[in-house]
Amino acid sequence: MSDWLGQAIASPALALFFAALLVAVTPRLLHGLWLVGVPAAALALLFALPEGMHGTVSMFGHELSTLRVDGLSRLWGAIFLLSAALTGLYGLNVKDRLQHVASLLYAGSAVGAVLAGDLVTLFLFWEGTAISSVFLIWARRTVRAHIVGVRYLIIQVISGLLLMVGTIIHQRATGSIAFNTLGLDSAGGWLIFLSFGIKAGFPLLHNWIQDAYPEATVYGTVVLSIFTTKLAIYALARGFAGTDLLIPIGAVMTIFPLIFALIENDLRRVLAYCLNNQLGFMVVAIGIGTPLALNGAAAHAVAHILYKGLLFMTMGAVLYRVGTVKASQLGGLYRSMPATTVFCIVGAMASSAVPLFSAFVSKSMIQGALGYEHMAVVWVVLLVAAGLGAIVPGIKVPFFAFFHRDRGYRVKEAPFNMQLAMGATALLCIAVGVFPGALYALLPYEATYNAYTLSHVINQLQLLAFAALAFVLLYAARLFPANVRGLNLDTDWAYRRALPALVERFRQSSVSLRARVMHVFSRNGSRAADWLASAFGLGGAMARTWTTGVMLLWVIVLLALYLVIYY
Amino acid sequence: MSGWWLVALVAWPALMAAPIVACGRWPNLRETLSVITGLVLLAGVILQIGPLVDGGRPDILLFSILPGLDLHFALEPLGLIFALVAAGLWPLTTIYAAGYMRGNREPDQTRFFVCFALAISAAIGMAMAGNLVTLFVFYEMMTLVTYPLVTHHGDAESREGGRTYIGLLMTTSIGFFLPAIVITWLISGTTDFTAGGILAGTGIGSVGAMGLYALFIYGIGKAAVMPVHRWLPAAMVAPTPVSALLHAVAVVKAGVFAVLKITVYVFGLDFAYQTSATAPFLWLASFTIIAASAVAIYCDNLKKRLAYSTIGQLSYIVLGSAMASKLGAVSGSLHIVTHAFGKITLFFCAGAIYTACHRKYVSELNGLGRAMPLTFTAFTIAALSLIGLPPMAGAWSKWYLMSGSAGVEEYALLGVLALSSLLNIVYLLDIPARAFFLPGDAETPKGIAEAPAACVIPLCITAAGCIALFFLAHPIIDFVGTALGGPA
Amino acid sequence: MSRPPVNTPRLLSERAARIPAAALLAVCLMLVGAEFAYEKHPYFGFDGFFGFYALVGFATVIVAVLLARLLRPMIGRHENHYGEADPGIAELDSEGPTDE
Amino acid sequence: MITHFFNQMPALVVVVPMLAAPLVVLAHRQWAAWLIFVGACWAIFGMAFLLFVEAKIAGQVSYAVGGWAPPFGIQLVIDPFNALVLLLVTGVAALTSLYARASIAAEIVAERGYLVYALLLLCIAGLVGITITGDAFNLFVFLEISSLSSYALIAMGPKRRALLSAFQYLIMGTVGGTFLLIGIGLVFMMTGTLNMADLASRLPPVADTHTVQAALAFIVVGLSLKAALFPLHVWLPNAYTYAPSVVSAFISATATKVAVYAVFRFVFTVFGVDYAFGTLPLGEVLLVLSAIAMIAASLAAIFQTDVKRLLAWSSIAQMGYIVAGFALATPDGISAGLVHLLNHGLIKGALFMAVGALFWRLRGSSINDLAGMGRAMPVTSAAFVVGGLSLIGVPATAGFISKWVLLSALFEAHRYLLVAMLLLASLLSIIYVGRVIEALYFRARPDDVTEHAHGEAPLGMQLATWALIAANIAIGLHATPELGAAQRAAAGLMGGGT
Repeated sequence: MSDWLGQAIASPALALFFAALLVAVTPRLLHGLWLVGVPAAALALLFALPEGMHGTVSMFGHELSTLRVDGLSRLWGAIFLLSAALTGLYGLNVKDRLQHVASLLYAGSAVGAVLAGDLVTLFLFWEGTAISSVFLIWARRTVRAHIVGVRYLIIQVISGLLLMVGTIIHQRATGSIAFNTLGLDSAGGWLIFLSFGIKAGFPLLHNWIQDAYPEATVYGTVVLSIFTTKLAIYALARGFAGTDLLIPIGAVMTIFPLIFALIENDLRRVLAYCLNNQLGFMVVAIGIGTPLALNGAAAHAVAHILYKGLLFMTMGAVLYRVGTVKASQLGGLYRSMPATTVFCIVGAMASSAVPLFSAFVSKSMIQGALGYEHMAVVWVVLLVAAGLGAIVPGIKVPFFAFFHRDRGYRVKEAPFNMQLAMGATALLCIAVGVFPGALYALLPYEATYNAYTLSHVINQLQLLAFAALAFVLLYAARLFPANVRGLNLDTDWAYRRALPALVERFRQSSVSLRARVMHVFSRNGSRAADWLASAFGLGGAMARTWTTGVMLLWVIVLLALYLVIYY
Repeated sequence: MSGWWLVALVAWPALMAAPIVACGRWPNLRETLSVITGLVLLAGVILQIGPLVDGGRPDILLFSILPGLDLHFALEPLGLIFALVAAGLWPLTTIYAAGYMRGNREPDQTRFFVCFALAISAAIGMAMAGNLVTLFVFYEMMTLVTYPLVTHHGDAESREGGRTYIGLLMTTSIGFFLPAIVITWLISGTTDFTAGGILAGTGIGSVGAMGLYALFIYGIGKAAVMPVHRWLPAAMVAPTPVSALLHAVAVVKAGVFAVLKITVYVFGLDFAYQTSATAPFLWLASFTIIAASAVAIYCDNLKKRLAYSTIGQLSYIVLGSAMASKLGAVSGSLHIVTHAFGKITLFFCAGAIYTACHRKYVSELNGLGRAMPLTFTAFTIAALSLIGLPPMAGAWSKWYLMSGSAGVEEYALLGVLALSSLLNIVYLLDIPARAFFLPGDAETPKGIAEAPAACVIPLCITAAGCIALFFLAHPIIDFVGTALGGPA
Repeated sequence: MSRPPVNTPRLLSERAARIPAAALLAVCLMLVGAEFAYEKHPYFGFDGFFGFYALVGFATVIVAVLLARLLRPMIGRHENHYGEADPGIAELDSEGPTDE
Repeated sequence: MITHFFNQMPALVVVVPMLAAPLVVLAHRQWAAWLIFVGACWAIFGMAFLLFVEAKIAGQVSYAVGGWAPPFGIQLVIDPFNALVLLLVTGVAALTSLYARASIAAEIVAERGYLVYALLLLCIAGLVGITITGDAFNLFVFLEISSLSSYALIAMGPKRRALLSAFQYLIMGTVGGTFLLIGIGLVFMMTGTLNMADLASRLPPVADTHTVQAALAFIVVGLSLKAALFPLHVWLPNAYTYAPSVVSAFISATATKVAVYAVFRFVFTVFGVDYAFGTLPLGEVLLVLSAIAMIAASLAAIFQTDVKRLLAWSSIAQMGYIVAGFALATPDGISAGLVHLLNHGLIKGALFMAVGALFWRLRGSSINDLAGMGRAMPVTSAAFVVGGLSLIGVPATAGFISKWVLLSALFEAHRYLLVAMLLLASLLSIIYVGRVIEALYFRARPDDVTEHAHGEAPLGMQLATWALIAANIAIGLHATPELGAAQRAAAGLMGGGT
């Protein structure tokens, strides 16, 4: 029994890849089994695996450990597999086989990366997530999605290349490819850090998230929101736990995306900004590096995957039924989509860390860890971010989508499988909030924490209620930013506008330089050709049939030359 | 005795050219004969693997052209790998060519298959060349026998392309390659490929070695290091199976194989590294990699885009050679294999698309993915392999090239290779993405379907090869690495 | 999907909306009142001041929203600013309804 | 009997063609004339081969004409150097004899056909004589025999311009002959002997005199004219272009080569290396002229519209290669020059024969006439392609061997500028050969001529052409014997002895 469990073949990732193959070749009727059943089975497999390094494969003189099971990887693997099952359920009604294949490959790659015991294996799966996920964007089948997809893939591959280069340099420096604490002591470490940072949405490197996620398909966005960024968080937790630099980086991440989210019109993009802000909490926690903080990061990742997935699911349902998720076009949907409305509110409350909902039990661990380490400034920053998080997405998303002004859409409720998936996810959001003990039991490190102290509950409620109050006042005073069609510039301007312009400029100048050089060449070349033709051509001086006299002249000249030289 | 095997392998396809001519009137027979010739050749080459892995080095001096200059065949691992690639992909190309040539009703098919056979004979001859002169003989033979293939259509356009093709290749080979060989012979007294090189200890200085290496690289125009790359896009006037043969298997690989072989067995890695004879080509190859990719992005003609992609990819191998390290040489030889599989798949796809719907511009491919799923899936796989993404074979060659760059402490090369990957995404992966996900244009005629099976099956096989090699790259690395001394 | 006239009144101006608003106000007052009723566990000290969390929540939102209002004219652009909109997709071209 | 025959062979090589000529005139009938021609040519070829072997074994074969011992009588000498040239001349002659019948039948009025055979035989006799004679004055006599017969042969060309070309050639040839005679006269005046070996031993004491220096100048210029060394080449393009095909083929392969042989026979054997190249800067002058010849003549060839003329210009360039090799005056250089002398004979012979075959079919040799002939005459066209490749110097052909040994010699002598020139000239040759090949294969036949311009040339023409092509390839693959012979010859020349 346990013989094969230690082999690379027993990887849950492979199970998902196999499911992808099955989806590709079997009739639609069976897809539910593969999309939901296989991730669930893989989850069981993950827990059947004993802790330790498994699946050792010897390749190119490296010992690759394709299957490392410990607390951290098991938790991440578990939540990835769980959400793979949930999204599989959510996407059951999608007819496009390709999206299912891509999402299973994507989930499999993410699980594989989480279970990777060494940097080479990590790199392979890391690139796997990039390649498979881009199809979820392209599957939107619009010109814009095509462009966005290419852009997204390039950024993902940059991250992969940085990881590859970093690994190579790291290996040369240390002789090891083990994926453990890496640190920033070497160039290799820095490159890997940057690689993780891109996928984790570090400030200035973040914009691919907001660029790509809202352009994917209904189903694709939900899947995308789960894996890539949380994989990066896992990698940071594994490789850079306790790196001080992460604390300021994370702190910035918690605030600035929310400002953008406030004035963003596309609600899925609003969610993408908020996703970025939540990553900030986890990054800060990893930067602190204490067992409590790391547990907090892990717990928050779990909670975050669930509620953010739920929110994206509801917005997906809206997009599916209404055809748009632009706040400026929406309103009053609670009449036609009541269940979705409820699920969205649950998601929003979970996201805002309302007590009894999931984020409350996880986010407060991070806040608590900061407090214990006496990091006052960052603590305040995170508190501010938590307050603001109650508005976006907490209020902004459900309010403008489902209430606000009725735009008169009378659409059907979301399809049944979507409702089922949303319901299950919502239930989980609440369950985690109500019974945090189950989650805490799974956390990788030894640290006890209790979220439900009286003062904590009251303080949190104060924060949220007064934030909501401020919103109501601002809204009534018509000071809350109106939902206007348009887009907001972000760092993507650098590579969507500045870089192409620069490249075009360079191209123009090199084209004209080339033309000028060619002109000089062709002019002088044709002059030379003319000269050659006149000298050697048929009537040319050299090739013409000389008269006998001229020939004799040459004979004389040559003879004279010889004689002169000899004398 | 085993040396005669090499002669037999080189001669076999050339000898079979005669029966192929004789069967010109019966196309089925002619093509069956071609494929059988290819399979027999492949079997013969495969039989060499065992002895070589056991450390055997078959060797035969056939006769001397001039005193000290022999027609000398010898097989070593680099050559075996090139021979395997050429012999392995040739039967597939033949099958594909049969489908393509018939599908497009091309004229002069017999001449085509004969030249094909001669070209592969030249490729095997190069692979098994035991000295520079033998290499040169077959190098020139390949240029000449592929010329009728390039100019197959015989119109003004192909005449112009053929002129550039043969003009540039002959100019460089006679103007630079030949003098380089003569110089090598004069200073070292031999042109035999020798482990550890033959130039060390001849008293040639650093500058001299650098100059000689430059003569070699620019003399081997088939390696297409800028600015002697122009022949490659010019040769795109050829029918697509020719492009596949030229740009994936025989011609271009012969060029970079020669570069690799000269670096390893004429200069010797240690000597090249100590004199930094190869160092300038780290940067010249890098320039070629980036510049070719940049040009490719702006090419709307699919085959031209692939041609520029080839130019860039070839310089990967030149780069590997120029590292003058074992890792560099190993990665270069691995890339010969992986690029061959990737690029031949892409050309097969381009030809299949042309056969199915006569489109040759990238901008015309929108929406074709639904009609030709196999072709475009294969295209995707090959494109990913060339970009260097797992789980495709190209990932390993890129990995090893990067390791090699780090090994010689040229970290800027890592950036070059990385940038090249990104540019590859833009100009290669963009194509299947369009085909699969963008709506087709209004005038897309209904009823477009996959090309004939003879076209589609080979490209599926080579695409599968791109994936299989990801898992099988390991033996190649070990094999070449061991041959160069010690573990890779 | 059907779309009646778009000029339906804003939700908050309806009577129904006043009830939750009032409830929220009541909750807020209760929570301030609770300040006297429980034992605080401040990490630093300043977080133990009266109404600290309420103040932070309220002020944060006000300041952030005002900041965002300032930011919008600077970075707001037309929807097809980058020229990547799909040709022939009417949804982006038509002037849809907006607030205000 | 057999020994007697062997002993007389050096004389027979000259005598057989010379006697066959009047026989041909007597026979008069075309086929009989041809049969005699073939017999004579193959006979001397066979003898030349035997002599070559004999010279290789013995080092040198000497024959005193009429039993008069040298230095008083005329001596025929076959050493490793001229044995090779002899082999070339007689070999090409033998193949020409196969080629001649159809070609002459097509190009020459039937009644005058026998004259061509007779003149060719005289020309052969003259060339053979130049090659093997050991007597300076005798060399002049044979030169005149070969020259006079070639003037007549060229004049028999099918076009009217042939007469003018022959006349111009006659004037130039006569001037050259006169110069040679003056030179020989001067030497005789100083030494009192005409035997080359004797001259070599008697010249050194009087070498510093202006008379001897002038003699060298006259002899070199006179023979250079015959060898068409730049800038004394101008008679050559017209002569080759307007001569009958068989004459072009034979003369291009042999006449200039023999003249070059004669130049260096005098320079090395009579005057000696040290004198000509050490005391006097003959080497530098020749190197400069040969370099100019390579480039200028190749450029001129590129612009030609007539294939025969194009090949003629190419010959002038190739003479530059040969002279460059000899003028290095190193063992490597001389053997390289000699190798190319032989190889170029084979290459040009093959190419002119191929063009002659095309001419046989087309009655024209302009590039435009050749359009599309690749399909109409595939075998002949293929021969031209292979010959062209050999001219370019593609490996596995004789041209490659030439290029290799020349490059080696030039590198060894540190003549890097000449290396560059040689390579440049090779590249130019790609262009002019390429132009013809493109015309053959990539241009359509003009519509009006398709009906009669199909079908291969007669077997004899093809056989001769392909025999030369085969020789090209054989040498290209295995040139060791040829180079060995050339090296022996070079060693002999450098040693100064005959």
